[in-house]
Amino acid sequence: MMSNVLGLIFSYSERENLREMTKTRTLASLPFGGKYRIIDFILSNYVNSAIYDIFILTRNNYHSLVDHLGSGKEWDLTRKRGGLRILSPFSNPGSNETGVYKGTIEALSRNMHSIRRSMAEYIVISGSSILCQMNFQDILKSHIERNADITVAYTRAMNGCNIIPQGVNLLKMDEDERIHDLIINNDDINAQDVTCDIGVIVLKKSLLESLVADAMSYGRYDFYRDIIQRLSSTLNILGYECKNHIFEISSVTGYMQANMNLLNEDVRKNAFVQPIYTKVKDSVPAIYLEGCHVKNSIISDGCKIEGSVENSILSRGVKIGKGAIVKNSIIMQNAEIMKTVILDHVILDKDVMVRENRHITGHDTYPVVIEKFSIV
Amino acid sequence: MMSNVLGLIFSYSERENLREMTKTRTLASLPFGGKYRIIDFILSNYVNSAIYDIFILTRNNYHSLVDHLGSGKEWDLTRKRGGLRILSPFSNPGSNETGVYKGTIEALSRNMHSIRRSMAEYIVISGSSILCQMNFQDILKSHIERNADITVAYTRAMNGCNIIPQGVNLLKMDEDERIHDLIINNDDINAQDVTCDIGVIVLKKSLLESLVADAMSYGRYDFYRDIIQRLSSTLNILGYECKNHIFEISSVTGYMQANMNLLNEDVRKNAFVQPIYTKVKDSVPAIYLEGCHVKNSIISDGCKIEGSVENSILSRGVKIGKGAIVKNSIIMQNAEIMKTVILDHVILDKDVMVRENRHITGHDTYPVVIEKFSIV
Amino acid sequence: MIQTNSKEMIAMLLAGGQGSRLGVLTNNVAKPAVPFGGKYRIIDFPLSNCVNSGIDTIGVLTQYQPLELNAYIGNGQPWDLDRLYGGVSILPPYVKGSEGEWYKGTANAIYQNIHFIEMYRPKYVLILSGDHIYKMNYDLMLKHHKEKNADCTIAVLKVPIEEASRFGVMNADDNLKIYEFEEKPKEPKSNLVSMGVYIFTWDKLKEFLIKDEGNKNSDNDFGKNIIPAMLEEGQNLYAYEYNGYWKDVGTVESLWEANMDLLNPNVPIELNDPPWKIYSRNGILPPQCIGENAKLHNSSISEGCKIDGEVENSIIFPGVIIEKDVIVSNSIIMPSTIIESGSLIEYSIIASNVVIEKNSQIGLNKKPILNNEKREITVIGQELIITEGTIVPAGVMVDKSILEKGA
Amino acid sequence: MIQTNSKEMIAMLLAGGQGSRLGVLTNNVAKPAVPFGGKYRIIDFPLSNCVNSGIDTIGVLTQYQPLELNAYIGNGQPWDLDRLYGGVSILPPYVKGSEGEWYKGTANAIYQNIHFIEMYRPKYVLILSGDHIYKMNYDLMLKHHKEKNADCTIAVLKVPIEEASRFGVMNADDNLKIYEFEEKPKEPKSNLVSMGVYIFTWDKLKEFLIKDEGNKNSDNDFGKNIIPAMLEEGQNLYAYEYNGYWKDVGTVESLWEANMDLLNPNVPIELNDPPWKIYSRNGILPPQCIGENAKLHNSSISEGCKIDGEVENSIIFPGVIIEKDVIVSNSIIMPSTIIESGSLIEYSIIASNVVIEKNSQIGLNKKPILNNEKREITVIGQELIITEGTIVPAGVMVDKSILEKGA
Repeated sequence: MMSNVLGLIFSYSERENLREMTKTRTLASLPFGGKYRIIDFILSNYVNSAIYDIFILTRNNYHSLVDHLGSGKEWDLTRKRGGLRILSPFSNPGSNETGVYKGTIEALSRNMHSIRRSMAEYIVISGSSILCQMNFQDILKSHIERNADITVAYTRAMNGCNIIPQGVNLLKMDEDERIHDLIINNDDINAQDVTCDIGVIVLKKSLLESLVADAMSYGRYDFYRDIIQRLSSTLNILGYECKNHIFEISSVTGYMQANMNLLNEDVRKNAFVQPIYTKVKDSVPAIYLEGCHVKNSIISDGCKIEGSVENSILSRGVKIGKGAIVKNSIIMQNAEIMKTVILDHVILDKDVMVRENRHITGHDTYPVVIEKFSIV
Repeated sequence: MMSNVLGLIFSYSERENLREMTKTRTLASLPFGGKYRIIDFILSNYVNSAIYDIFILTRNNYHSLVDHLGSGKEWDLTRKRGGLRILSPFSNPGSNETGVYKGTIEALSRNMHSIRRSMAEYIVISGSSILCQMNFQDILKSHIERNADITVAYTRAMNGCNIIPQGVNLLKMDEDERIHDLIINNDDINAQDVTCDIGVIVLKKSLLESLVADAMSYGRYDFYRDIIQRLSSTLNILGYECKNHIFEISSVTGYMQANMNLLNEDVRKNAFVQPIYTKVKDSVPAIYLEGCHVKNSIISDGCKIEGSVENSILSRGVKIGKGAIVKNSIIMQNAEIMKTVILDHVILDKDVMVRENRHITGHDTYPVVIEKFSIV
Repeated sequence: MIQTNSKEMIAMLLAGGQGSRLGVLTNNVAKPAVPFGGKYRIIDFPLSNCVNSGIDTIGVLTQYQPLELNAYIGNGQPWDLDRLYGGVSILPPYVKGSEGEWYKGTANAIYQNIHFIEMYRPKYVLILSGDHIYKMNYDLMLKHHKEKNADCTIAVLKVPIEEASRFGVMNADDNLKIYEFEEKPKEPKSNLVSMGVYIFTWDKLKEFLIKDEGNKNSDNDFGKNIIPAMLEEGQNLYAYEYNGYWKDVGTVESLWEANMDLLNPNVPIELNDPPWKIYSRNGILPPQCIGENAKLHNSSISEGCKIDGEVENSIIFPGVIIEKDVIVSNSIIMPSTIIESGSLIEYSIIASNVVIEKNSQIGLNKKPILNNEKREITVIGQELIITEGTIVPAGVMVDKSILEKGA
Repeated sequence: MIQTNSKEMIAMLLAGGQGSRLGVLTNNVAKPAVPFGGKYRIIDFPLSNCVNSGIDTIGVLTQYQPLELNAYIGNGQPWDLDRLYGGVSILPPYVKGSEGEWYKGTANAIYQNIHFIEMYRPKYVLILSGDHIYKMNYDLMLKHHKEKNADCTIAVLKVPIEEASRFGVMNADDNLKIYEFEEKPKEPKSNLVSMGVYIFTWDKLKEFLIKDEGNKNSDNDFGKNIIPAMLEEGQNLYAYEYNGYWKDVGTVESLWEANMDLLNPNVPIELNDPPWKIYSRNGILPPQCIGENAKLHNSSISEGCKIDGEVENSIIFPGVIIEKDVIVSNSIIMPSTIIESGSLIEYSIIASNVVIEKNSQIGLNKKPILNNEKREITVIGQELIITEGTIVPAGVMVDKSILEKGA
């Protein structure tokens, strides 16, 4: 019952390409699934696994994350002991560059002072580019029972992704799930029989401390290449399969696909099998006015719909005017779509306004992204 | 009853010289008066004046401030509406320098996006180098009643400071308290009949927005020189006298003096006439062991005293060994002073350990400062 | 031990009543906890009015079935009332000497909590009840109270004179000073009726509460005893006129009407009002999902719903499932209820956690409907199961599960 | 409506008792709210034990004089119990049908809150009382409960056999399985006594609570009814031995002793224990001030105190003022009390907000003191004023202000 686990979340990814969507925000604060942000899914995994002591490592553009998380109340993480803490990239006062780490290892090293003060025995690390419902107590139990030095969660099928995006780590394991090598995926591939890392790592805090100190002293900065791959023969590094649905979000098409997958009832059930916490906005319920046509869509509180919406995901407070048609699109918070607009395969960022009669059409393989605060 | 005031606190001062004490912390998080930090006195002024919507502007080294304030719960500032928010110096993503503002005006300008979102009508600005119990509703009332554009709080006597330190603004006022000029004090002076600015400014948010935008467009960065002094003939800038005791903390001697003044009962009563909130540490009560001698001192929770303490201020969790003598000193949190140590006119920062038999002596005019984590 | 500043005004919210006119809807919950408006509970309105008016200290007096209400209020966080000093406090009756005493009337409930009120040394006390839907700035009312130098200010509403006899009527002079109060008079002399919102100068109220407690014949009620006693003794009582939307939701019909008012753009109750938000405790639910077969007309739908049928002029609360080939019209479906395929629902209030099995018909009117005739409202109580193919006629109130067809 | 995970174990803390053996100290407050140990209240110990053991859902059952206790617990923030789901809940009696029912006994209090417990779907329920001082990891006890596959586990303490007859004695086999329970037996068969800390498997407890409630002759008490009934029906009851410091502070003498134990380095109760902090609600007070004339020996002094006199072997609570030429020895001075110059205080407990005026003498013993004889404790009740020069002899309990000299 007592928790002796510290959660570490990387709020950014080193390999993402989300165009305008991450221009002024860190990956973890990107809206996802209607009313959520990516961080909500990650944090809820920890809270639902009874891990209440969590650090979030940031690199840059993390203001939107601070805004969204506030004091952490909505995730029940405003605590005297433990709770949520955002580690800003200032930690090393000696450095003259701020906010730019040479790699994950340097990020960990610069924040080691805070990590060391935690009384936790184990650490569960998550990234922000792959989402998946996971019970961290299960992976921890497996880690302890199998006497692993490091446990790395993986997925076999990347369910939900048509292709495996560039930059994903492919793990080579023997039949006992012991990892003996790691390949960084160089092409967007369609392969079937690979095991992909999903960014969740479990290890003892003491081991993390010594591995990071060691790597830093040799000028090695990449956790996967310089620790997992390099030490796979000396340490007992094991894989742990996650069988739940995977949402991979490192490109615009991946982001679009991941959102659209939520329209599938089975995927949705799997994603929401445990509560997903998010910031409470006290919006009013959605209002459907006379003449609206809404089909196969996810709609959030505070929306007001007079037009047609199909195969789309609407965040909070979106207005769709009379005669407007929104198809296969993702509409973020407070966007306003006026009369007789037509949108197809479009991602509208927050607070965008689309004036009457505008038609915007993207394609499955290249959705159009409209930047935050734009007026079209 | 309804608050329409936003508080802005500068957590740093441009003219402080506190040696090692502000090497790894911002001025506002410097320990003061035993168990407090400077920010506690400032924030309590706001909370006691029913102003619950507060931004803290930071420049660098503000991790200790984030640690101390946490979610703001202890100041009752964890709120859905308003509450406490620390503005990290990242606000302007276009800039390549971070954390260095050219002056107060640039600091305000870079954070104007956040300030503008507040629904407040008035702004009360505080600095961190001068502390004083003040009811901000009174100064606000006077501001409105006297139809001021800007109200600047001042003190006549700098009670508690023997001299007026360099860099303090001396205000020139006519008999109606209208400010017509401002001199920046160039020497440490002993003058009697001056009126000194104490860093508290009241004005309308809309006025602040336009003044800052205007000054920035001309490349002017200093609020006092470039707004108050330059515009004193066009705007109605009024003084407001604060008659409470002043603690001026911009040099080591000033800091020492300000702490020692708290040993005076009248000063103490004045300083604590309203509750001063601070972080709760759940320390045990202070324990006085057989053989201790304690005289004229302020002692915080969690101290364990076997030696002698005189005219000193002890923060939480300080241990004083048998036969040790501590005089005229400030001992910060968790310092450990072993047997038969002698300290006189010394400031021990947090977590310092002084081993047996060491003698350290400073002087009134030059107290010795021992850096955080040192072992002597 | 904790040094603190006094509060200018605190609020006391009377939430103890049983609300028997709401029938099966209040079998297991106190009236203030009844769901309203698509995602709210009735108590969200007075609580939100308080915080929006700058009142941060509220005592909620509970007595009847308080468990769900207590759990709903919790630490007050959804209303920003989780304060270190002040915030929201639940005030049940308790044992003082050797035995306990339940609340006898509204005034007695306040009397028993004098000690609580005095902790905050307020100058004024706002008395509210938990069964009205309205948005009101109590701070403006307080200003009026101070300007008039009143001992008690009573918020009043202008109603058509023919309806005034259903209310407590205030007879006031041109200066709004009240000279007479009549409870439900047959021949009302004025169309100013009490909204059940009072501001008292605390010293004065305390004096009258103590006096009233000494009177063995008193019902210890504000309307029946305290206000008349104050008038009799020549205290300064003033009316404060409120012009916005206000509705007592103490009956099934008025609860239904007030919900429907939210869908009517001509009724002046707008909940989407950023500076005057109505706060509520939100369930942790995903956004709503609208299926392939859904048809939606002039309706309000909340989080966690899955809608695949037709919904018209209806208010659908969080977590409701409406399967395909269902038609719901002019109805209120409370949280987590399931309406299975083929069912038809009209002019009904379906309470929370109900299951309406396939092909049922609820509230359908077989009689011809005359012009202007009000349709009778059908009510299904909490957690009931209505078996497949059941027909519940218009105007019925169901308080037991119907597990056999035709039963 | 809120989806959540179930809790493995929740705690129910019985805080309703009047604590009459503490005399004037519990005239206005429930026993768990009595100050203890320089800055705590008794209830801080079970609450802190819970949070330190990883239990984040606690129901506090109150009935007698709960106002101060309720205000002290507040939203639970000082103990990190202000959770969105779980945390600390105050559970007073309430009205269910048409009338309310007070708690009849410890078991009945839990019975009346079955609905509360079931909200969290716990597997185990921990029952605690609010009048013991100890630090205990309930998580280890739960582990023992699970290992033994017990229906009920009772924490026990080894005491000298001659003292066992003051307690409930557990007779257990080598495997710690309890086969007999005797309440205060004249001839104890074992030196294992109950600490009043129980873990029950919830399904089993619920069954016995319902059964017990049906028994008209039952006192509805855990020790008297539930435990014997479970033994009789052959349930698995196990003892769990606890080896640390434990003290029942139900009497004035034991309360004084337990406080003094904190000053004795040979007694194993260390409060300065970072991984097992005792949390408490802190007043907003400045640090203590020690004046020119103070002499301090082996004492514990808290925030907000101003000490200018001599203090020896004493526990001084927050906000106490001790003027010069005062001697306080072997005493407990509770919050915000003032001891004016020239007064002498020995072997006393002075409750909070008392004023001892100049040159008074409290608790001085005029008789010669024999070896090993226990000194009688003098008690001054809350908020009293003891006028200048008053002499209160040893062993007296004062419950009214002494406003005239020699009175």
